[in-house]
Amino acid sequence: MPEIRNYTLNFGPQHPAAHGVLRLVLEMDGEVIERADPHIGLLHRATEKLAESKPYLQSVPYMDRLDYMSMMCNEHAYVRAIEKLVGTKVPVRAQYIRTMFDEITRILNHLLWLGTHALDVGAMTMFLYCFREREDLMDCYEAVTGARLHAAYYRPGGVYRDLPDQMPNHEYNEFRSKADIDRMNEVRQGSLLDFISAFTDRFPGKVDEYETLLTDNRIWKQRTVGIGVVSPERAQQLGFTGPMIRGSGFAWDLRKKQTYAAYDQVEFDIPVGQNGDCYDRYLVRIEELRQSNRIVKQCVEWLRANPGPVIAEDHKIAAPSRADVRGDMESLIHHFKLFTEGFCPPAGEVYTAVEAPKGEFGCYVISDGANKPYRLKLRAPGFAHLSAMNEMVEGHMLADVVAIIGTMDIVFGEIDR
Amino acid sequence: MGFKNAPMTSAKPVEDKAKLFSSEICSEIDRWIGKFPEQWRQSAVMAALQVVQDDNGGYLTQELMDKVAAYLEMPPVSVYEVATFYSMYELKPVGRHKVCVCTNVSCMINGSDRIVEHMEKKLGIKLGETTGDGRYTLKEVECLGACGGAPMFQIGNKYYENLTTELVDSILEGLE
Amino acid sequence: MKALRDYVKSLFLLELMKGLGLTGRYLFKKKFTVQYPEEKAPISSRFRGVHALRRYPNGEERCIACKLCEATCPALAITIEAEPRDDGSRRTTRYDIDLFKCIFCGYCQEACPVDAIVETRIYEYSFENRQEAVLTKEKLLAIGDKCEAQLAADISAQADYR
Amino acid sequence: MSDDQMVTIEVDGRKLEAKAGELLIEVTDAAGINIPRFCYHKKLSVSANCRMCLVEVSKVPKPIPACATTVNNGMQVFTRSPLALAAQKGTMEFLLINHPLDCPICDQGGECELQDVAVGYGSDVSRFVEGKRVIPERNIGPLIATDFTRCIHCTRCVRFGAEIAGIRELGATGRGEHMEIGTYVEKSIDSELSGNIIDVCPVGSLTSKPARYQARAWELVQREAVAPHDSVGSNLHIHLRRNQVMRVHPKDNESVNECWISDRDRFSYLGLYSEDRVTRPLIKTEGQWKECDWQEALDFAAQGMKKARGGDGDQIGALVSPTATLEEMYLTRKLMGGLGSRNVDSRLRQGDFRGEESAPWLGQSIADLDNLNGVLLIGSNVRKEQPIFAHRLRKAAMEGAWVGFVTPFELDMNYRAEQLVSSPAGMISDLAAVAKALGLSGSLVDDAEVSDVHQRVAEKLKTAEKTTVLLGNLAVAHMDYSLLRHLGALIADATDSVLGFLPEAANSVGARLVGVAGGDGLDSLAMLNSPRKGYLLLGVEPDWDFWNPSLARQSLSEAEFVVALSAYRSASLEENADVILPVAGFTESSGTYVNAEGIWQSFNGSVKPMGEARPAWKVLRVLGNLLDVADFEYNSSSQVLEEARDSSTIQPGGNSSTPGELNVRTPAAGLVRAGDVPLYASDALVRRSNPLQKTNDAISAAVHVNPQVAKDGGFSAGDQVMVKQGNTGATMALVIDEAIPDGCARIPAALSGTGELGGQFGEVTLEKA
Repeated sequence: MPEIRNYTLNFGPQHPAAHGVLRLVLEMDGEVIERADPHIGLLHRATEKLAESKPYLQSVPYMDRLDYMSMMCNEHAYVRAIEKLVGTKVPVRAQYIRTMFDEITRILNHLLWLGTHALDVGAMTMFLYCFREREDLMDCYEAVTGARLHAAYYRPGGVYRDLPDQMPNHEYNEFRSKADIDRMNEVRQGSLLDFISAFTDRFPGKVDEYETLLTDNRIWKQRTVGIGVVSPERAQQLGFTGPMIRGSGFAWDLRKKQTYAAYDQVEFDIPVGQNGDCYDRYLVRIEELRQSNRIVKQCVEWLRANPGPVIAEDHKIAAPSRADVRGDMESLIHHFKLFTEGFCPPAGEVYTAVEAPKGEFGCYVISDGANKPYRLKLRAPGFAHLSAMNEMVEGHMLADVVAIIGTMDIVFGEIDR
Repeated sequence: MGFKNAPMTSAKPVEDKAKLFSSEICSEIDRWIGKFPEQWRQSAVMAALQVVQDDNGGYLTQELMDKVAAYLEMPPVSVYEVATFYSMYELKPVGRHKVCVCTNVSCMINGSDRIVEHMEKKLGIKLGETTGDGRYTLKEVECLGACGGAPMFQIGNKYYENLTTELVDSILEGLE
Repeated sequence: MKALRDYVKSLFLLELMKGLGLTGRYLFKKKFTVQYPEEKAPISSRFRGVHALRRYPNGEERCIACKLCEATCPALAITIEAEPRDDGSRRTTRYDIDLFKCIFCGYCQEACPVDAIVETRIYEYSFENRQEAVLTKEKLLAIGDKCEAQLAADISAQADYR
Repeated sequence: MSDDQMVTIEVDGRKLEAKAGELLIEVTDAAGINIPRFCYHKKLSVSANCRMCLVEVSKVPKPIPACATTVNNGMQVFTRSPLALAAQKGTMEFLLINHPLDCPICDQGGECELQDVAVGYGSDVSRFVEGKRVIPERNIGPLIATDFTRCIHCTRCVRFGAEIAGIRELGATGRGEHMEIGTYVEKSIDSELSGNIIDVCPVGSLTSKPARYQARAWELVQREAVAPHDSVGSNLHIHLRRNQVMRVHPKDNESVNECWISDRDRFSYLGLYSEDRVTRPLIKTEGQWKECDWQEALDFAAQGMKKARGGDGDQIGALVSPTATLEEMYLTRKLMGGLGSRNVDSRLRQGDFRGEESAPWLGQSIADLDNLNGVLLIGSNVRKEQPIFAHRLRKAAMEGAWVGFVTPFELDMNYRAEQLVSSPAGMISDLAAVAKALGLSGSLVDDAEVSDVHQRVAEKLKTAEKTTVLLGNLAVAHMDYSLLRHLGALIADATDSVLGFLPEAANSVGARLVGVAGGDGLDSLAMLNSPRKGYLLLGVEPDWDFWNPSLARQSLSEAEFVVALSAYRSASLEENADVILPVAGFTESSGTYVNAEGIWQSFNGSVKPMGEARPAWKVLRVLGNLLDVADFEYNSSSQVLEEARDSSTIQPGGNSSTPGELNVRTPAAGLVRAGDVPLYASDALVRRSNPLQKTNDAISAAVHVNPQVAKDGGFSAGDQVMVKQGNTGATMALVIDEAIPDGCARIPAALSGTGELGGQFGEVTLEKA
């Protein structure tokens, strides 16, 4: 008798379905997974340690690079931690801007998740459609911050600057007719808010299209229904948050449970699943797209009607305006000190969390009264989710591993940090 | 409280002090020095500057201030500090009549601006300037303690109070 | 009844047909892609691309070597050395930006009190060797000279927001 | 109320114990409670003119300045109450009204007290829209850059000048908004301590000129070091950026340098980056210098030493700079010992080696100098030799101490002191006369003529409570040093004074402790007078570092082989050495200095040595290995230090000395040279610091004589004269100076042009050139 042994398979870190640099060591019995051992750390950049050596403000851009699919949400958790430490009041308009961009970020994230997840499972078209909508939203990002991904837009005390009154237009060129370009520029004639408003109007139709392609699709259902089932109890025990726990039927959402920014001022619903499988989590995320769109719409309305400051007036924390820096001594000194030494929050420790698209993104900061954090600890939702990998894939086929990685929506920027 | 080591004296005093000034001036300064304790010779600096300024036609030069410093055994810069601080010391030649107009609060409320404007027009000079013929110098000073008679000015050692433009005209014409 | 309807739907691949119909309709719609590199997507005046050092209209460089950008750079990408110029003014003798380190956060232009260091709209750049990734003062000034009109327009467009 | 009565006060709810009469700000500072301030400085008098330290005190209706308020029992103080905060905020607003928007171009930016306090206590936005005052730039010398537009009139610099430096040159002229800090007349601030006003200035009005615009505070890394020049051993903070020293600041050490350092310690670092630094080993073959690698140079040096030594170790000798570290000195001695030679000396500027002495040291602690009641300094221009000691003595004088000098030329003083000025021979008779006035007798004393002055000096020393007799560099260089020392000891003995020495260099005392000075071999003069076949020079420049430079060059050039360990190349070194091994300079090497008080102060290297230079102890270590000297396996300088400490048998204790023969060598008639070493010519590093060389203290070679001598010789000021000293001679300008006594010509040493002359003291004749 030949000896029967399990086959050990290395999955990733270069595999396209590994979503970054996940290395899974799979122990297989034929095509059935017996054990999955995720190896992490290939994208470790010591963000937490790095933050200990920089003034508070200078770590904001590094937050973008954690979960690089939901940039502003990470920043939000971090600046909220600082604001809580210092006790800064954030202007209402800034709160609405943050709410709006958190939700735009959620749509961006879910669109990317949807496109790649569908691609992993075999649906090519979704990827293209999702990126089409992402492009519009990234234009919003760029118009307001100057960067399509790494925004560095939120600041302790508010946001860097107000929303622009103009959107950049496509330029005329010889490769496309004038009428064509005019048509493309139609939505870009007004302010950023007009552009976003137009997007929110057409987006539900787009979501319908995605659903047409996937929701009833038998291949999609065969690949996702009953795959990676997690019971609500188990989901809580495993520390799941976000769509992962809501997919299991547990209505947990920090935006409602521990409300922040302007979430208590807008109306939205929390979708929950029933079975806790990949398909339910898909449905939850699709509904979240619609709910986020609803929040964005409300924010646009409010922001249109309520101009005002977007960053705290306290220049001990927030940089003064450029015009002031050139004309007044106090402002110049504060500008100088903020950009060199930064500010010193009182000693203490805080934990703040936001409902990032992937779940609870938390920031734990200890201050010893210096201008740098004594310790910064980041709670990345993906880390808890990935920890459940073994449990979720056990007994599934190799092809289901891909579906489960997809449904977890893991991004290594935040897991490895 | 002043400097820890006050009186701050020069390390190497000038030996032949009598040669610095004429005997009248020396004795006048010595009279003032006599009013203070021995080690506080420099307390006479204000009086000494006044004596020397009067003798020099109403203003001080750096050379004179240095001599005062040497006479009182104090560092020259201490004398410069005193001379630049008080408005009664002049560091540039002035006219025969130094008109010191108060523009402080009480006088300003009672119309010192008008008086100043009138005199500037009449004499054709601005505050701080001297007329071409060397007769008048206009000077803006802080409160001279005659608020009861505001607006006022001082010419020489005399106060002129409750000024009006007509009164100013007659006072100025009354001076040679 | 429902079971019958589901069976029919399933038998005739109805949901797949619907999907095919959806994608098929896109065949006849106007395309929404742009033909890069001939055509480029619009860029806002806040765009944070490669850096440039600006000059005053009289040709004098703006940078006064205050080193705020160097201090505030989270990635430590900027290296400045300074000394008094012959006329006694404070000037840099070296101003290097290492683009390998730079994270394009825009803090340098935010910190600059004289709008000397700015980020341009240039996002297409490549190097043939590693040394080229360090932008020296000369290169930065050259970029600034080339883009000055655009930079001045962008900065004035953003003046109300900062 | 007695001074040591304790009172209890309450500050922000905290109970604090304090001495009655103490200032409130002193009490809060000690307790770590921060009160903002600009004009208050712990070492300066209180002026209370910035009004930043306003605090609320119970039962006082208005906020009052903490720096001018003495504590009372039961006083309740609120430093952060609404009233106090409003007062501080208001003060800050006024201070910033006339402050220019200079932060980006101001060197103080980042370490500016005004910025810090504005952020901590001021408003964050200005209400002032009117124009600001501007003051034109003023030049006050090559060391300090000024920008008085930034001044907030705290007057710390004015008070520093008056109280610490003893030069009342800065003042506050004008009134109100027109008040300006300045000298009123255009002139430079000449003080050996002037650099400290950079530190006391809370804003960017006074900044370092050599370091102008070069580095921001946040770029700098701070390391500790010990000053390498005079025997004070001032504690320093070295501020570096990217392996380069950017500036030097004092490190507080109350028992050594308080919070001050001399300009020499502060600005000498610039000499590190001089163009004539040696960065690669150099060997001379057939009269040509060429660069080579370490191996070749070390082999060459070892071979040469071996050959010069021949069979007799006594044929070689080592001359060591007194600024070398203890480790270097110890290894040099051990290396020479291994080669069978006891000829090691660092007393390169001593003019007389008769008699014996223990390790000469200060004889008391540095802080003791503050509390003296009477001081007699013999041959010491202490202000230009050990500026921090001069400051300590001035403090004592300000408290009423009597200070007297026996000096070959009148010294420029910043307080009133008694000066016995006479020619070099006259110095001996002056001292003898004082001794006689004290009732002593002896071979020198008996012939002395006692005048009123001598009586007065004797009287002062005898009656004052705590007195000391100190011998300085000029005494050491005197050709009758042993007599001066003998007489000084007699006087000290008779008046119950402490006999002390003001040693010349950073490690003069250390050299004694490891046997490099005062050992049983030949002394430096003997080594040169009876030339050796081989020499090892450590940090020495033949033209400038010897008592008799022409003799030194003569002997060195005749030697078979000369190894020089040096950080710099200079013409005279290149002429006389056969191999130059580049060694680390100040801040580049670890080491230990023993200061005048006998404190061992070790420090680490802060920056890498320039080029291929290596710390001298490492070079000596390898040289020792190549020459097969036993027990020469050191891996760190601390190993060397330990061994040196263990083997050192001498400890600075009571200064004792035995006189040698008591015959006077100094010619009584004719013109005798008194050669002092100017402040900024003392060692190789200082000589290369450009900014220091541009100050008024950096004099050029000249003959200073009094008007009578000039008249007799038919010279007028500025004439070029030929100075003849023995068989040497040099031409230099003549300066007429009332401060020089008859029979004396002051010709400073260690300057370019004086290397051709003989000993620092000795008979000279002047001729028209």
